[in-house]
Amino acid sequence: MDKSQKHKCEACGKDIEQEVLIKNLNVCPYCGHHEYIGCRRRLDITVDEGSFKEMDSDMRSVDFLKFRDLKKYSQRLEEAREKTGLSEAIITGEAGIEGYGVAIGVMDFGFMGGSMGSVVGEKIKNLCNRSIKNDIPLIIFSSSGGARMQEGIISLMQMAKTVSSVGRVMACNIPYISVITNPTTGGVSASFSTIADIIIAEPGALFCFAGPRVVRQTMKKDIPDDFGLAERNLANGQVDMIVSRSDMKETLARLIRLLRG
Amino acid sequence: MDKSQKHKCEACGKDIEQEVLIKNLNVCPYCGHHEYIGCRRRLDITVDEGSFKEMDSDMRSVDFLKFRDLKKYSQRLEEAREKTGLSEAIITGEAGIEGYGVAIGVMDFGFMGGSMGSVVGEKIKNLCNRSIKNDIPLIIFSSSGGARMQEGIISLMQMAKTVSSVGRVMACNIPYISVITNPTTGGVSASFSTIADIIIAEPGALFCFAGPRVVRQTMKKDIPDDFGLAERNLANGQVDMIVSRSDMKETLARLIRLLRG
Amino acid sequence: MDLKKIEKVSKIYLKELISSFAKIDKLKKLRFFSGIHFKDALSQFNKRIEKYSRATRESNKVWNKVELSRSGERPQCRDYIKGIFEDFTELSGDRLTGDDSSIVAGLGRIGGRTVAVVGHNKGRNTNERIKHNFGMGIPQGYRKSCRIMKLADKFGFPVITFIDTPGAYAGLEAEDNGQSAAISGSIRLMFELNVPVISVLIGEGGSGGALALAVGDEVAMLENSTYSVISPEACSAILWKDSTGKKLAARALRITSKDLLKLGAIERVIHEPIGGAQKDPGRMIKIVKKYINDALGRLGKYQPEQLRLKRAEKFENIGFFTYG
Amino acid sequence: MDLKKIEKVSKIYLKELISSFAKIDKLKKLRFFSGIHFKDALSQFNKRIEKYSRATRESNKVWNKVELSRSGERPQCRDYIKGIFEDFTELSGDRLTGDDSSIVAGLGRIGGRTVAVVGHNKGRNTNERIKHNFGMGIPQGYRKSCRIMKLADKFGFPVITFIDTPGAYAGLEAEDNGQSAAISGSIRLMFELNVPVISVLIGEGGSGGALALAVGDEVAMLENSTYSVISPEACSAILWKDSTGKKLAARALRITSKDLLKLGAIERVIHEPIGGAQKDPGRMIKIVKKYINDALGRLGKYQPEQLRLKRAEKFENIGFFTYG
Ligand SMILES: [Zn+2]
Ligand SMILES: [Zn+2]
Repeated sequence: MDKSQKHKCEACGKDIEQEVLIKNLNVCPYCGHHEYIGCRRRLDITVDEGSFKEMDSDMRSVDFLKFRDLKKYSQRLEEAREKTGLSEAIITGEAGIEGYGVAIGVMDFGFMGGSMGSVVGEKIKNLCNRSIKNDIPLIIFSSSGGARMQEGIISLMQMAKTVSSVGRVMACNIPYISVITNPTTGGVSASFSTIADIIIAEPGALFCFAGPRVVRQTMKKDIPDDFGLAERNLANGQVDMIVSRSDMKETLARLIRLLRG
Repeated sequence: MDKSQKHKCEACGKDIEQEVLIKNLNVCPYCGHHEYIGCRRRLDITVDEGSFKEMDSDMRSVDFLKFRDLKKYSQRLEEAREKTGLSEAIITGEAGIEGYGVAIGVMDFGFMGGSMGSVVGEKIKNLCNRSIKNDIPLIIFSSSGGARMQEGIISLMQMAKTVSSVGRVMACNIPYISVITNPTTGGVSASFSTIADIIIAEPGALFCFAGPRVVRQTMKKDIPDDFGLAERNLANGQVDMIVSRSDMKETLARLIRLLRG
Repeated sequence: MDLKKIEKVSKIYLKELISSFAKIDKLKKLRFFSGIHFKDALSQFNKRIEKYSRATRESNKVWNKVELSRSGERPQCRDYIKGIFEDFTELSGDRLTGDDSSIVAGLGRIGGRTVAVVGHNKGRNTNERIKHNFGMGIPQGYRKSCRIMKLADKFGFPVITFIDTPGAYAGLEAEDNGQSAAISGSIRLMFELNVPVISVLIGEGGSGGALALAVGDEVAMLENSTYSVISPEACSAILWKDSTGKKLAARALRITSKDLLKLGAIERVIHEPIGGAQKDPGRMIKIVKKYINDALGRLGKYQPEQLRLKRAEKFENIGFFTYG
Repeated sequence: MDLKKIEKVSKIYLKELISSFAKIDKLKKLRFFSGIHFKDALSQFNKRIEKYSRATRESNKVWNKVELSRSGERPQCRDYIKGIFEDFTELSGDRLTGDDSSIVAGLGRIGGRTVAVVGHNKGRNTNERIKHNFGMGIPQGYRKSCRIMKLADKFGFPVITFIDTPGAYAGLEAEDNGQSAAISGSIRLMFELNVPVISVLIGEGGSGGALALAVGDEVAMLENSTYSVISPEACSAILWKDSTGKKLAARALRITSKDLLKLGAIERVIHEPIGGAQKDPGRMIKIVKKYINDALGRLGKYQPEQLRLKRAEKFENIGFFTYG
């Protein structure tokens, strides 16, 4: 990557030097727009250096329905793996945040729109079990278009599965913090991401069940510009706080300190 | 009372023969308007004949603050007793409803606007204790303008007191049914009457925290005609059902049968 | 080439066929093209037609089920309630901000015991459908359902749910009132219930709005009901970039009762009278009543703790994946 | 007659005095009227003036407290939070339909332990006051408070509440969203908490909106705070049929910290710096901090079950009545 390369902000359109953008955690220095970052980058800026120990890194989706739309599911998976260098739409593991041990999961919208299929569900379940086993807080960064259609009803069931799993963590009085990043919708917004002790959203993140296009279609009229945005969700009582990327790590550490009594 | 005497319906203005009105449980046969009825009458039409055994019939309010506005509290109490023949704004006891034993309380708006002071609070507490002791469902018909100002802060505390008492009944998994009759507002609507397993309202009953006059004043604009009415509360999710006076007994019996498993 | 078969192929496949046919045509014109290769290509092409026409045939069959599952003629939630439970008493409101008429909730009796009943009701004629918002739940509905389920839990009443919804309502107000949290909250609550939970899909089981009421110890589907992560129409619009793929999507998603039973996503298929529930609603209702009675018997032998544990285990074990 | 004294008598009493003076005047004119009787009447009349002027004097004093308790100069909830708790982190929203900025809620640390903090915040200048809706809570606020208290209960954090409100907001939307149930729900929840609950009235304690946050194991009032079942203004309008009775109402209602302590409605009066909290906010906050720390110590020795039982007993024992 050429560090002097210019990058156009998606929100304000201003040119940002690549170096500045990266230093600024991919947040536009002019308008504060929080850009997409992949899950590896997210981990880098969130957990203590070198502390992340990945779980289930070799878990793979299978095309058990032989689902084929314009492409085969297996082909879409292959392409997503190649494009992102990830094995699935979530990466999970143990890590430290300012020294506190946590069970952390980070979704990646870049992998098939962060869609939740069997692997995302199972990885979250295993992460929850780890959280319970080691009595460490659970943190999940969500970023997803919803359930993975290519796994049919089984992807819908991951909603129930993940809710049950994080529910078990919460029943043990282990803190669970859900972080909403852009976008979090559908089957993910309507499952594990919305039943946490604390729900944090990144500024400007889209966070809704039905997306703006669908809602516009249903309503047959215009919807507000801030539809589904984190800020509107704050006013609507759906999130505890909006925390900018630069404050996220400190905030998580403080919340863990508080919730651990 | 002259049975052939005419009575003008407060709602539709039509003349109703006294005899018809009484047969119709003081519900206007033309428009269905549910008129005020006193607590003795309410008991008569609600519980099995002769089954009511009153509790705390000799409990009396005392003017412990020496409260005097344009009249002395003690004088207001005296007048209310004379006017209604009641000792206080609630009558409590045990009774049968279609054979089911219940602990029942009925408020009377005629007694100082059904206001809740120490006696109302204490009677409800004792009623709750009876409900728990005898393991019989609790039913309270509310009708009140709120807390009794003449007992100052102590009347506010009756809100906490009654909530605690009915809360204990509910914690024993004994059914508690609250019946809202016209009007139920202020300290009564914001305490024991709204935390029941089932909340029933009579048609047209005013049921709100702040009354329409106060709300109009605060808002400095007109408010809907159906402000605070039972029907609006049904749409707003605050009551389980609206039950006309003629169906009340049967409904209570059915609910007890259902809630008793 | 069997043109008759081509006629039976779905439009979307046709595009592909035409493009590969164009390729064969080109091949024919190539100088170095040998007859044998051409024959191979043509046979492959014919196989493709065969495959596509089979897929189309199957898609049409599945689509019939979709239409049947959505049919207004089928018995609806209120019909089952009326036919199955005595003393049914509807309870309204979430005690928070509203009541949702697309979801019915209340208490009733079956086999001499009280149960809580919650279900989507679509409504039959236009007026009814509008009144019930076509069975599309809003947060107030899921929260009402939660309230009644909590009541049931407190008093130890089993919970029966009937699912029949195109999905949760996709409206601005619904979103502003926390549609996501309402659905996840309902799912979560159902895992916490200490009483038997029986869920019956009676018509259309649409996405999260259906799942919100379907976290049962036993989840049963009527033979001709469907249950899907997304409506075939929406799935087609996204994946096939074209609404004409809806029938293919319906097939690909595996949304029939038979498919779901095979996949282990449900416990049971309830057979319908010949031709479907709408042919003999009375009998259909009796069959469902018997199923519920039987299921209550089966689940009655478990302790609350066991029920919760088995329910969690069941759903947490759903998923297909591999390692490496 | 002491006219100077009459001047000091509240308007409402004056009406009565004038009418009885008119009577005396009549008596004077009566033929059979003896001087002795007249002197009796006059002395009674003078006694009445004495009584009324004392009542007026007291009313004025109480009214000063009312005004002081409402003064924007006094430290407010956010000031106490800032001065008392480390790591305070505000949490928003009821996770249902909204957030109420008139009620602040969050987690913080005091004495090395985490507590949940909930309180009304009125705001100081006009902008702030409008933003905080003058400290008048709406259902979303009480429900947010409940959510945070449940969180505290789950994790075993004591709950600290600061009360400073004219009362719950009397608006159409608030009523439509279930103001009554929100308040009763908050009261009920506070009885169910398994953790120590400390409530501090820091300014105005208005009616049900105040009580909703004031179901504490210890309820303390700052010396110059008030706590009342109804605002003196509203009470006057209802009982005196006249707004000029507000000072008399303030006295009659017994709303000062001293009165409430005597009546057994609160546990403790926290003394303020001379002249009131506003004279030395920093010291006031320190005093409250010490009180909270001490109270946490006192309550820390009870088991959850004991706390609940004692809390219920305390409130259920409040009331004055007799038999026969
Ligand atoms: Zn920008
Ligand atoms: Zn009439």
